[in-house]
Amino acid sequence: MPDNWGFVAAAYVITAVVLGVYWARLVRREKALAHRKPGRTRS
Amino acid sequence: MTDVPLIRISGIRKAFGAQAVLDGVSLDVRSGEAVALLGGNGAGKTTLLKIVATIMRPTAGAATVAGHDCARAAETVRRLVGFAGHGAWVYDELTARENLRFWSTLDGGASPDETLTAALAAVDLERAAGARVRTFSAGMKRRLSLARLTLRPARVLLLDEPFSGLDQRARKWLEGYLEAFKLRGGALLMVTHSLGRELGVADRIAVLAGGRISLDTPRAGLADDDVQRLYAAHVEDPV
Amino acid sequence: MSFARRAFVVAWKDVLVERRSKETLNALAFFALLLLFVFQFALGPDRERLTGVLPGVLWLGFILSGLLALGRTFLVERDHDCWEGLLLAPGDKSAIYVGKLMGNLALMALVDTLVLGLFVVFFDIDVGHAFPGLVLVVALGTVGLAAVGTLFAAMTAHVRAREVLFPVLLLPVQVPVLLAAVKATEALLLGEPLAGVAHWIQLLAAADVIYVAVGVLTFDAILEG
Amino acid sequence: MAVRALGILSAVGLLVGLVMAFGVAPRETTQGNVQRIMYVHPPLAWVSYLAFVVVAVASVAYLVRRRPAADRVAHASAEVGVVFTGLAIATGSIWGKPTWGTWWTWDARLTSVAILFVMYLGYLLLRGTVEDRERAARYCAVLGIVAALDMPLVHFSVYWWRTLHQPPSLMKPGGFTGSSAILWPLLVNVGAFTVLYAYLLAKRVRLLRAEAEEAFA
Repeated sequence: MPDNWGFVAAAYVITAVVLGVYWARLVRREKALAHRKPGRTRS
Repeated sequence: MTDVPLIRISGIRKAFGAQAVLDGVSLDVRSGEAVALLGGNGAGKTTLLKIVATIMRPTAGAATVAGHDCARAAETVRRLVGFAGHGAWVYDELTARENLRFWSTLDGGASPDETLTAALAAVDLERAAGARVRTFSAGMKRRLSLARLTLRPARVLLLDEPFSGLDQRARKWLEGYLEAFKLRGGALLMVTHSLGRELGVADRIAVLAGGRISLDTPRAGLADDDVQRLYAAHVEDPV
Repeated sequence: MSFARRAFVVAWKDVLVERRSKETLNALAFFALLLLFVFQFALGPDRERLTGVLPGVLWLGFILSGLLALGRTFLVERDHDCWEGLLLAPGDKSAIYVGKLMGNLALMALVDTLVLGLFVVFFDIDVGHAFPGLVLVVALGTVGLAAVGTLFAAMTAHVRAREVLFPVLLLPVQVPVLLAAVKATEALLLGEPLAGVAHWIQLLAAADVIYVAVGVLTFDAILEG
Repeated sequence: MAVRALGILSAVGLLVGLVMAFGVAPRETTQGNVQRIMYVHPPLAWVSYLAFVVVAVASVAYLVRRRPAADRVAHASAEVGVVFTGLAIATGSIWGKPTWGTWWTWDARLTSVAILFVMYLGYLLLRGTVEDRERAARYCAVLGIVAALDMPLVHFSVYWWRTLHQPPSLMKPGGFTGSSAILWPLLVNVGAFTVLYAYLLAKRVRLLRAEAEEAFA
C-alpha cells in the first residue's frame, strides 16, 4: 500500500488553514470593534 | 382600582437591529380615561401599541395592564385587552358573519347567532352579513373589525387610527361606543394621525417624538388651534 | 375540549377559504400534470429504467407539490394582519398549529391522491395488492412533511426571500422521511409484504411523532411575530 | 483571562496531538500512512456533533428563559460548528480518495455529516435574513431544536439506506479494535479539538456580545 503522504498533508494543511483563517477573522473583528469604541471597557 | 393605572408603560425601549425606535417611553392610562397618542410617521406609536397588546416584546422596560406584565404574563393581559391595528383581521373568502364567528370561537366563547347579528347591526353591516369580505370596501372591513371588538368584553382598548376610513355614521357610532366604554371604567389608548374631531373622545393627548413622550397634557380647554400649535412644537420633524 | 374546538375552527376556516378560492388547489393540479410531462420527457419511454426510478420520481412529485402547497399556508394570515389575531386569541397557541396542520393535511390528501392517480394511469403502474401498504406509507410521509412544513412556513412567512428559504430549510430536515418513504414504496411496488418494510414504517411513524410534538411545543415561539 | 487560557491550552493540545499523530502513532499496516488522517478527521466530526448538541441545548434554554446570552451561545456554536463540519467533510473526502478510490461516496457517515452541514448552513442563512434580533433568536431556536431531534432519524435512515459502511471508529461501545498505540493519539486529538472548539466558541460569543452592546450604545 502506498503511503500517499500528499493526502495526509492536504488534510492537515486544509484543517490548519481554515481554522487559522476563521480564528484570525474573529480576532480582526474584535479589534475593529474595540477600535471603533475606544472609550468602552469590556469585562 | 384607582392606585394602579389600567395601563402603565414605564421606561420602554425598543430597538430594531441597531436602531432604537422607542427610547424610554413612560405613560399611564387610568380607568375611565382615554389617551390619544400623536406623533409623526415612524415615531413608534404603533410599536408602542403593539408592545402593550403583547404582540411585540420591549427590548427594555415594562408595560403592565391591570398590574400584569405584558411580556411575562402575556396570556393574562390578552384576556383583558381589545386590539384593532392597521389590518382588519379578516379573511377575504369568508363572509362577514363567518369572520366574526371564527374569531369568537377562537377566543373560546363561540357567540350565538343573535350576538353576531347584533354586532353586525351596530356597525351597519347586517345587510352585508352574508357577503364575502372580498367584495367589501376598506371602510366596511374596518367596521367589521370594530364589530369584532364588541364581541369581547375588554377592560383595555388599544386602537390604531380607529377613525380612519369611516364614514360619518360609523364615526358617530364609534364615538358613542368609546364614551360608553369609558363610562364602564375601561381604559383607551389610541394612536391617531389627524388632529381633528376624533380627539373628542380623548381626555389626554400624548405626543411621541424622538423615541420619548415629549408632551403629555389634558385635552380639556384646548381649542383645535392650540392642539395644532402644541403638536407642531413637540414633533421634531412635522409631517 | 376547547383545544379541539379551537384547532377545528382554524382547520375549518382554512378548508373553507381554499374551497371558495381554489387558488392553491387549481395551481397544484396543473402543476402535478406538468410534473408528469417533465418526468416523462426527462426519463424517456424506456419501461425498464422507468420502473427502477419510479418510487423516487413519485416522491419527488409529492414533495414538490407539498412544498408549493405548504409554503403558501400562512400568506392568508398575513394579508390583513390576521396573524396578530391568532396570537392574541387567549389560550394555547398549539391549537392553532394543530388546526393549520389539519387544514394542510386535508389539502395535501387531495393533491397526493391526484399525483398518485396521474402516475398510476400515465406510467401504467401495477398497484394492485400493494395498495393498502402504499396508502399507509404515503399517509405517514405526508404527515411528516406537513408537520415540519407547517412550522417552517409560519417561520418563513415574515422573512425576506421566503420562497427560497422555505425549501432550503425544509428539505434537509425531510431527508429521513424522503429516504424511508422512497425505500418503502420501492419495496412495496416490487411486491414485498408490509412486514418487509416494517423498519421504514417505524422510522416514518417515529418521525411523525417527533415532528408533531416539536411543532406543538415550539409554535408559540414562532407565532409571537 | 479565561478565554486566553483556553486558547493557549488548545494550542498546546493541538501541538501535542500533532506530535503524537506523526511521532508516536505507528504506521498502519493495511492503509499505510494515509491512516494518519484518522487523528484529524474523527475529532473534527466529533466536534461537529458536539457543536450542534450545544446549539440545541442553548436553543431550549433560550425558549424557556429568553435570555439573549443563550441565543448568542447557539449562534456562535452553529457558526463554529459549520466550520468544523465543513472540515470534517473535506478531510473525509481526502481520506476517501486513496482508500476508496473516489472523492465522494454516499457512505452513511459521510452522508449524515453532509446533511448536518446543509441543515446548519440553512440555520445561518435564516439568521442572516431576519433583521429583528429577538425574532431571529426565536426562529433559530426552533430550527436548532428541530434539526437536533432530526439527527437520530437522519442517522438511522442513512444507515439503513447504505448498509455498506465501516462502523464508526470509536463511538460504538466495544467496536474499537485498534491498539492503544492508535487510541492514545486519537484521544489526545479529540481532547485538543474539543478545547479548540470551546475557545473559538467563547471568542465568538464575546464578539457577539460586544456587537450587541455597540448596537445599544
